[in-house]
Amino acid sequence: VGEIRRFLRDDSPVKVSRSLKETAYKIQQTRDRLTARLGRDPSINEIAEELGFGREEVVNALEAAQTPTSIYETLHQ
Amino acid sequence: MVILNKCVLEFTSVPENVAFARVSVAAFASQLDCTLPELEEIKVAVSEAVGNAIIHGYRNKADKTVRVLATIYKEGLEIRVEDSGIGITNIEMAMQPAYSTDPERMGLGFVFMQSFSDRLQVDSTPGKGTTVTMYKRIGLRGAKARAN
Amino acid sequence: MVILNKCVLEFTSVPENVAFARVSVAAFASQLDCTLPELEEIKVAVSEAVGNAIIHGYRNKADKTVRVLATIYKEGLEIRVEDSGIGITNIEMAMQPAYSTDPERMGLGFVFMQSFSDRLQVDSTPGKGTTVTMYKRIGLRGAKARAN
Ligand SMILES: Nc1ncnc2c1ncn2[C@@H]1O[C@H](COP(=O)(O)OP(=O)(O)O)[C@@H](O)[C@H]1O
Ligand SMILES: Nc1ncnc2c1ncn2[C@@H]1O[C@H](COP(=O)(O)OP(=O)(O)O)[C@@H](O)[C@H]1O
Ligand SMILES: [Mg+2]
Ligand SMILES: [Mg+2]
Repeated sequence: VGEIRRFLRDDSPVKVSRSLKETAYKIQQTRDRLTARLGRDPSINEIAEELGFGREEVVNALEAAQTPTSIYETLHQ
Repeated sequence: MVILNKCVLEFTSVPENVAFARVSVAAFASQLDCTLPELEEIKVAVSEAVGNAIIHGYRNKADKTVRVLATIYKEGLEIRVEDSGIGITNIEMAMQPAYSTDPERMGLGFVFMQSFSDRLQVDSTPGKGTTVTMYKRIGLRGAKARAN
Repeated sequence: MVILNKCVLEFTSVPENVAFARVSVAAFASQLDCTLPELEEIKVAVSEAVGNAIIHGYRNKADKTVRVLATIYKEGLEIRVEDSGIGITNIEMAMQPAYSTDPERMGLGFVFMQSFSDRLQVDSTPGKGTTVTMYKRIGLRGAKARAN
């Protein structure tokens, strides 16, 4: 089922959770790049589009990277 | 079973809220010290159940309400998704792999919910609505498990 | 004002749920095309209000329920946090910067909520509970703004 799922779901969060911290870092980089390009702070939507993630997943990754006591942290040490 | 924590989400039946429900339930469930693959399965199961409520239950009408209840027990997680939509006449048939009332769709939603759940229950009354209840054993790990 | 989307969260009054409420409201609010700093402000405001409901409203009793309502309007976001706890006798005094009934605390919660909100309203009845309502204008940008 896992296999099928990966093929079927275009909005699969699997890519994001592979390393949420890495994703959070990418989000910050993308934000900086877009700020330079647009001359203003980009919206979450713009960041999500640029990265090819859902915006809720952007929120999720940022929170995970911020919360040191969360599951995410312990799994990526 | 001992309830450790409980939440209810209630939201408008618009497709944008599928992702909202998925992330919210995952944030709630992450208190259970589940693994990332488990968290992924939770997200998929929630997406499928909430998507069904909106697409099938409410036939994409945007002014309805979907309810999601998540309960953390010492031994696992229960997720319940409720709609007050059209209901399902033949539940057994609906749950068959590849069965869909919509020729455009793949009919795999219940397959994913089943593969996630240790126990999956579907209650439905035509014209009244549908409740999908999924239970998954998820053990406590690390600090939390030691504290227990 | 036109309501575009609405959600309600209801959860047990345990400190773990502060993070759950924060992520959920932020995920919901992300539909509004806000910026990351705006999202941070939303998270802080939700954390402070929900934390107050649990710590002060319910005096850390873990068997109570906190309710959070979030509404997306075309022009902005409203967040309402409700408890049925002890209530606030003197709201004006409670909202003063650095005022706290707990000498261990900093008394800055309302300052953060105020700085986030374009409009902040606190309703409270001693013995009945407290409702904090925050409204923030968040304009549509980019693709969504062009589509409107
Ligand atoms: N909440 C619901 N309300 C009404 N009908 C539903 C609901 N959930 C599922 N169904 C019915 O069950 C069928 C199978 O669902 P599912 O396995 O998710 O496949 P799909 O969504 O691709 O059709 C749907 O086509 C629909 O007819
Ligand atoms: N939901 C609530 N129920 C009861 N009292 C509250 C509530 N929220 C705030 N208060 C009161 O207002 C005071 C100031 O709140 P706040 O600015 O958040 O500071 P702090 O939480 O650090 O005390 C609190 O000390 C408490 O007495
Ligand atoms: Mg389906
Ligand atoms: Mg406070």
